[in-house]
Amino acid sequence: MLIFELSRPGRGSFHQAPAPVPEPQLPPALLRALPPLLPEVSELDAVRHYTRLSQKNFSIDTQFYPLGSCTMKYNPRACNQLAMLPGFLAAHPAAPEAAIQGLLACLYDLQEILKEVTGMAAVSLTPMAGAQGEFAGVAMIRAYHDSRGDAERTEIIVPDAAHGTNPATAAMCGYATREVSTDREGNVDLAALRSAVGPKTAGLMLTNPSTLGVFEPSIEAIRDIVHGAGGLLYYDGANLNAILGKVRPGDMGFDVIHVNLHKTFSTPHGGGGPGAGPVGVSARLAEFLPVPVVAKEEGGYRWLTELERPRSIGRLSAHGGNVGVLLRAYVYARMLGREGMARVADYATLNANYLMAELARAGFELAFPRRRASHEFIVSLKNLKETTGIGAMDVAKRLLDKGFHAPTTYFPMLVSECLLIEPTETESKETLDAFVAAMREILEEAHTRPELVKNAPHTLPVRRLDDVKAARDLNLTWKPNPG
Amino acid sequence: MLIFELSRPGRGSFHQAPAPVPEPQLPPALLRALPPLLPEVSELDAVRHYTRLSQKNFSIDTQFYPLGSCTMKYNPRACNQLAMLPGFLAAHPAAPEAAIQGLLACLYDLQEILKEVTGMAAVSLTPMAGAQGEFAGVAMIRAYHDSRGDAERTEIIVPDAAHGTNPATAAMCGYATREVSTDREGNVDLAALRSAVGPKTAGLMLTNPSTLGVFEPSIEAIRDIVHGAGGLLYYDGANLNAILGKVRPGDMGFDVIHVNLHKTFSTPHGGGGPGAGPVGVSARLAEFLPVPVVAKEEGGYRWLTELERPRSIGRLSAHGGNVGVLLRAYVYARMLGREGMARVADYATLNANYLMAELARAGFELAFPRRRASHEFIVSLKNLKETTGIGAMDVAKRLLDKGFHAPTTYFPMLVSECLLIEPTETESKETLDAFVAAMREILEEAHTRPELVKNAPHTLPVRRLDDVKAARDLNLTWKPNPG
Amino acid sequence: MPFIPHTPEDLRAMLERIGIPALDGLFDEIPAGLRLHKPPAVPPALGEAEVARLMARRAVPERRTLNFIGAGAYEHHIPAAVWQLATRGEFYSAYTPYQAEASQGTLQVLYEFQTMMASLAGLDVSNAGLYDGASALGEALLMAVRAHRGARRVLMPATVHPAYRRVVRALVKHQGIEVIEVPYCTDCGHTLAEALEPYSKQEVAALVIPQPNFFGVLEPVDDLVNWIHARGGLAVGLVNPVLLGLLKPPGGWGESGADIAVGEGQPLGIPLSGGGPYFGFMTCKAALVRQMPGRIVGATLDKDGRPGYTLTLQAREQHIRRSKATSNICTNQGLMVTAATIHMALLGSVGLRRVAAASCARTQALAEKLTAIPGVSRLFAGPHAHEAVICLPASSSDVLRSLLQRGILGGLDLRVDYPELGHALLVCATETKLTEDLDCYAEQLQAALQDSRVSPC
Amino acid sequence: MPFIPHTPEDLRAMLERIGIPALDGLFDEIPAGLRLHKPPAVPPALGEAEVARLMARRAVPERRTLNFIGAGAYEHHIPAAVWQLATRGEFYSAYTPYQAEASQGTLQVLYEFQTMMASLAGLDVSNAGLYDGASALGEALLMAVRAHRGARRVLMPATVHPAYRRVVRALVKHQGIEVIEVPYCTDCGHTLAEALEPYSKQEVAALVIPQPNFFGVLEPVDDLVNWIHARGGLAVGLVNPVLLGLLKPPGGWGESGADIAVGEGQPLGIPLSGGGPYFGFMTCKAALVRQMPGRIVGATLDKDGRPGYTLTLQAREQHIRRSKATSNICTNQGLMVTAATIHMALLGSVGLRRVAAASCARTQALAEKLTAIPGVSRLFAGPHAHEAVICLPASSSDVLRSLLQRGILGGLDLRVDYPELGHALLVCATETKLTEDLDCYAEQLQAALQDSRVSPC
Ligand SMILES: Cc1ncc(COP(=O)(O)O)c(C=O)c1O
Ligand SMILES: Cc1ncc(COP(=O)(O)O)c(C=O)c1O
Repeated sequence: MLIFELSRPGRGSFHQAPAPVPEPQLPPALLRALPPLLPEVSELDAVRHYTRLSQKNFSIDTQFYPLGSCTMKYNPRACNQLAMLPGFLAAHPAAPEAAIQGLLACLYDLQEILKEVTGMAAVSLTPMAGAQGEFAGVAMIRAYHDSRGDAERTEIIVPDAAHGTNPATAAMCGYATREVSTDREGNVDLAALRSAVGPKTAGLMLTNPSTLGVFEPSIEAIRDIVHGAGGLLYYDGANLNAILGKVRPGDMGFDVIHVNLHKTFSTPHGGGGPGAGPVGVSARLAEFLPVPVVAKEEGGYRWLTELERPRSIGRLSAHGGNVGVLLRAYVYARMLGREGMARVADYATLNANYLMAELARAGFELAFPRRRASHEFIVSLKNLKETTGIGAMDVAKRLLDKGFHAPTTYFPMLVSECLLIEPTETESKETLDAFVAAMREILEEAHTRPELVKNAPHTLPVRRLDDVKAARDLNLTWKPNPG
Repeated sequence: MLIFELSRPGRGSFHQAPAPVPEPQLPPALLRALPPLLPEVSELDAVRHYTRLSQKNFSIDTQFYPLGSCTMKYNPRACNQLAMLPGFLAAHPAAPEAAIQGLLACLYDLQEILKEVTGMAAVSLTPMAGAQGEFAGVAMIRAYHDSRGDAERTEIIVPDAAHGTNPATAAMCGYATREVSTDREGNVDLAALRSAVGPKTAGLMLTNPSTLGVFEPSIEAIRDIVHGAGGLLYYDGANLNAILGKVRPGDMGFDVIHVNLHKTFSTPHGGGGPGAGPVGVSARLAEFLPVPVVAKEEGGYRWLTELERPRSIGRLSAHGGNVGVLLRAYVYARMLGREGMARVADYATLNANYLMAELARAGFELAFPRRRASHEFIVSLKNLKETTGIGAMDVAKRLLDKGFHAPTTYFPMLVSECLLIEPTETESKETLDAFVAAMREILEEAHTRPELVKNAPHTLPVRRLDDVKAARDLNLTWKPNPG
Repeated sequence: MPFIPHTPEDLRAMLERIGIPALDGLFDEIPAGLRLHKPPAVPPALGEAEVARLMARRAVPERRTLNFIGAGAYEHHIPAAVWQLATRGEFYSAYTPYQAEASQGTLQVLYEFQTMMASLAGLDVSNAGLYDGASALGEALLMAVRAHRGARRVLMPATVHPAYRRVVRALVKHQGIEVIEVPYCTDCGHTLAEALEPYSKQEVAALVIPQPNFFGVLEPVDDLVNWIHARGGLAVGLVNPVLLGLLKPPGGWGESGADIAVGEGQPLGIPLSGGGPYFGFMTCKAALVRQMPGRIVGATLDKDGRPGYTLTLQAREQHIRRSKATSNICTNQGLMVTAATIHMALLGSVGLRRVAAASCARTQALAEKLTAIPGVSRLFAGPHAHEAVICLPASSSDVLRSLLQRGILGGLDLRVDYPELGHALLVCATETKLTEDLDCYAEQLQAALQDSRVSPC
Repeated sequence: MPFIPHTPEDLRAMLERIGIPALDGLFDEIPAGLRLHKPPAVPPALGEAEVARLMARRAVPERRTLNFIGAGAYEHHIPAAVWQLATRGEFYSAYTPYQAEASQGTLQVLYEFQTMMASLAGLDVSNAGLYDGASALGEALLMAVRAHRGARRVLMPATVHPAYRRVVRALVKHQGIEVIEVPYCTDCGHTLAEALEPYSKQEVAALVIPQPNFFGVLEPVDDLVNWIHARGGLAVGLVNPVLLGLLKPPGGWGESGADIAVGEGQPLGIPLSGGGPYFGFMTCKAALVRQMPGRIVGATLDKDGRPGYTLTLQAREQHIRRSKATSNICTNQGLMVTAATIHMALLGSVGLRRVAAASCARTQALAEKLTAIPGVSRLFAGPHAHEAVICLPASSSDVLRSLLQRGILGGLDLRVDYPELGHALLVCATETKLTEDLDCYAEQLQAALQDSRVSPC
């Protein structure tokens, strides 16, 4: 049932709307003739409808969610409560700085914390998600080369295992993407990299640990190759959770980094956002950071904008980015504190390696059995698919029946029938053990009752959905009287 | 799974607790030796556990809840939000009045609103639920008689249809209860009442409209009989929703009334409370009201306590009652306003009479087919039980399967196999129609597939529970290692 | 129409099915002379935005204050998760779980609550909550009298919270129960066995034992329990549930333990909220369970043998037993109990103990800082928990007023209830108060005492 | 350990299964020289209570203020239900709904959102949201250029929000797109067809049409749409979604309607929150749907033929199409879109229209009251929506500073972005401002203008 189907003309109560006023003076020709299709429902209808809908979701608050590359860890409720204090919610983005010193103090402190944990010289908080952070980062790489009159550099190198946002970002910044391959152990193929770099190389975008769930051990060699060719190094910080407090991108030699606060700093995913993707840079790129950034001066905190930062790559959002998300991340960072930061990586990695070991024992094939897992690892169901016809998608759907969200499937594309599994540090051994037990059952079912797995899920609000039909018979909005 | 079963020694993170301090100076003999059985769980464990548990409940926000006598109507979310503003939550009950003028203003205004809608001369907000309001009311009746040296009056009269709290309250106030019977049309048997009253009569407790869902048309005669015998009239305001803005207990001649704010004023039931049961009285009882009450004076608002009210029946709670509930009711009352008050009764009564008519059409037997329903009405399944073996409990459980909460069953005890049905004004015609359709289906099933109904529910987290075992093999607390 | 979904079309269709022409007809059984013909004289309706504006203005205290009042309602940290979970619609808008199968969420929470409270109190069983601490004490005494089946006399130390004593009196007085007040030792601030001696030859149903008592002083609970047990009465503990994380539980007092323990649940995650809603709790020995008032949840099995929870022993309650019920209580404080259960789950026993210890330590530190001010002294030198009584060299009400102007709620004035103590304040600092807060109080008190408007005694 | 559930026993057992002696071994593939050997120099951990105290202090504005700034972020009433529902764990802590069967809640909400937005804009389809209004405009222009397959030139009126223009420039500049700024008429405050003439012979991919524009002035949208269509470009509407309750939707502009409409979603139930998170929306004609960036939800059927919802047209997106994707956007602003959907459901079309009308009426009343003050005048006399430009007889920054001290955020200073307008303020009053608030502003402005610290021009 859609909210529109609950609607009845004349049902709205309007106690959420202001009392009618004398009509403002507006030219009739510019006014709307027909009302928009918004439902007319009672407040109870709406509350009941959306409460019931919410119950149809899986979420961290209700299920284990081992989605590789997404870092679905517990979102502390304090972060939500404190970011939603009336004093923060009421702050207008164009309010004079004098009126919002407390808010600015939080943002400034967060900048400092991110500088410290990434090892970068300067940070801007404005990008509104990882991909926008990438955009800012690559735009800064471009601004750097431009500033040196180096206009030849037209290529961004990305490993073939990279997240789709990396090449898409390169394209948005006007670069061609050049892929380098991965070797059998999941590392960047150094020979391929050496032959890829050259005077056209603007930079390399690297995720480390990579999206294959392994740490790139030749990171120093890679850095030297890229820097040697005059390129810059971009760190896709989506996987920072794996190394928080253990090793810093700045120390590895990266020039630019973005951090997904909705991953490592545990701001909620919200069913698809909002996130935040602050960028950090080495000193030579600091002047190019997107504006605004927060400065601390004698008289207090203030925004630095285009006026003070003429070489900035500019502005990525109308205001200061996803401030409410930044406040959540700040609260989280303060609760973790000095000691807590490194524990994140310790236990995220412990959980991943334990789960990897247990799934291997349960008979699952690892993509990189000789490697240490980082915070995530890959199981390949290639052989299972060949012997039983049951692939990654089937196992994923069957897991839903057993009360677990599915791992990431079919990414990275490099490993066929892959499950990218990231348990995160906030899950307990009991939960991991229960997940292993469910995976064992499914393996058993794949051999004994394959139809059960192929037709999963069976216990959710809907059975498997027809994606092909969705794309073919596009139905993107509800229409009254479809008949 | 109980929260205790999730517990592991050493799991608690303590970021909710203060840092350890040097132990306070306390005699070791007065200290605890063994820790209490509180779980040691992570915050995620707790959030996931209680979120999942909540999903096992029916509630207004998810289901239609036609519980007669309980008035399960929509609880506006604004009431919750505004009562939980930090400024209200932080108010200490013993704070100087100067520091909490805004809070006191709300309480004072609510007193005035209740005076007006009940037609009583004075109100005290302190009783913490309907039953405590009844206690206050009967205690005031007693104080009144005592104040006149009238010590003979030892009986409270209640109709046999009365709610259990009525006789229980009379007993707590040291009175014997005398029941009067109900006639075939659901009215108080006037002859029986006449013969019951006398010099022992302290008062009569009446619910009007009664718990049988009908308005007592001889209310004026009843008043005269009771007053004539020197007794006072108590109005059980649990059903005030039916007459809000239509007729006032004060105008009917009642001396005392309690109002369930968690019914008529839509404060949430919260899975069993908190409620609030303010009492209103006619002028001659005003001095006996429980303390504190809020007064408005030159300098502002202030509490009147035992000191200013020496003849008060006293104090029913350590502080001023369920203040947060009172704030919710106040917000609700202000949103309804003058016009909204009477509409409550209009539409609550409309819904009840419509549902009654439709269920009669569907083949259900009404307990009082010749009467107008008030805000609720009774269906009797006596004949169904005789012909099919399916009784009120079975129909109730089967309704749960169909996504509706059951009506009140087996109360009032007067009507056998009864369903007391109260739809409230906040439910739409569509919802009522869907309920009727479900009832039709069950009637059909009772004849064609009686086992389905007898064994209901089938779709809930548990099947029908064994109440007898619960009472016989008492298990009131979880114990580690029950083996 | 706020909260009423009926369209004009619905109204017409429904009236037609009922068979009356207009809404008015629905009320034709009400005597015409009684019907109102104009709307009640209450303020006109406000939209949500308007009422939000009004309430936001009223919620703001005149100024931000540091609160050092305890006296039965305590400012503790409440984890954000507690109320975000408790106000979920499925908890918030559910009814009492009479339909057990549709209420397993609330029922399991209550069963967990009972387990936690029984264990905290060191007793066998717990009910699912009562209105508040004061009325719970009243119910406990009624219960003790029922259980005793003889005496209708109970002993109530004067060290019990004065408001609780008033509530008890209001609740029990109609049942011919005599509440005898037992004086305390004005040196040590607690009840002495000697004070009980006058009643040692009388039939006494129960002795109330507050731990800590209203002054924050620890009572000699072992002696008191033994005293009443020796005389055939019941020992009724009145305890602070947070402090039970640290203090000996009532079930362990004396040779055979208190029989009933009750208290105010507010410190377990309930906001101060101007005095309510809070909740009372009650725990007791197994033998007394059928005398207990209030709801009780039991574990049982469903038709398929799966575990589940249901309200049980309902034959004690008013809806079944009517005038013979153990109490008239019906709706109680379910949502508060839900919040408290989540609160205890988040703190655990170590966390609860830390809150208790930190609160006691803070108040002890506060007392030291305040009594370092010339003229300020402590009454009752013995061990105390997280409240303390200090004595001022000036009018306590003047000092409190001056402190309020300085942004400090300086404690509870004991003048009305304990005039014998002179200019005494009951002060409290919980774990929420930092050292800087204590220093701030001390500084401001010193300043207040120099304030010309404060009259020295 | 905050948020880490491992007991020492767990740690031991897990290390054993992994086959390493200590946690350190997990990091043995990281080059030793890079490993950190001490914790990062960030502040030590705070408990929840401590951080709550810190944030409560920082959240308090220096004083309560009445806000008359709009300029792209608007203070509207938000029903309490909106955020109580949106922050339910099942919405708040869910991931992007890639596993459709386990995400029907979020997916249906998004489908409802798309329906509402498409209808509000009078266009065929909507995506499920973008970052914010400014970046949505940037994406719309990239989309228009892709769709045009020829021109890489777009026209941008100077009446578009200055920050939006900056964002657009930052987003499109690397793709060789030329953004030409079109001057406005300084008398009427909007774009004139004459101003477009210089480009009428050039290939233009798109014209941006803000309605209302940054000054609150209504643009001649019909003429502008017709102009660009006549030249083979796309019309990109930039609209305020609340005002669409009242104003002609982009799909109805001119002879054939705007092709794309985007805007800032914040006015639909999103708190001001210092500037974010908000969300952008994008609607367009059906023919353009495959050029749209961002997520799109489609209705489909499950195996049993039951209706359900799923992300669709994913081949546009970066995770499939990589460098050929319509945008790099991945995570966007899902929860904000959920809140906005609930907000619109609670208001309905009548409610939304009332908010729009009241906001316009309030601002018109405000402009009248302010311009009644000697020396204060209105710029741009034509019809305006809920913003207006007023001109002051004194330094606008001095006046704003003086107003702030009087508890009033008096509007946005236009000096930096529109120096040609003199001492101009952009002021806004939404439906949240009562007549008394407008009077208060007028009084305080009068006082501020007399303030000695305010320098007259
Ligand atoms: C490795 C990697 N890079 C980049 C991103 C993009 O981040 P966002 O979704 O916040 O734009 C993601 C997350 O989806 C990711 O996993
Ligand atoms: C008719 C009637 N009287 C009294 C009560 C008692 O009210 P409460 O449950 O608030 O104590 C109720 C409600 O349960 C009731 O329905």
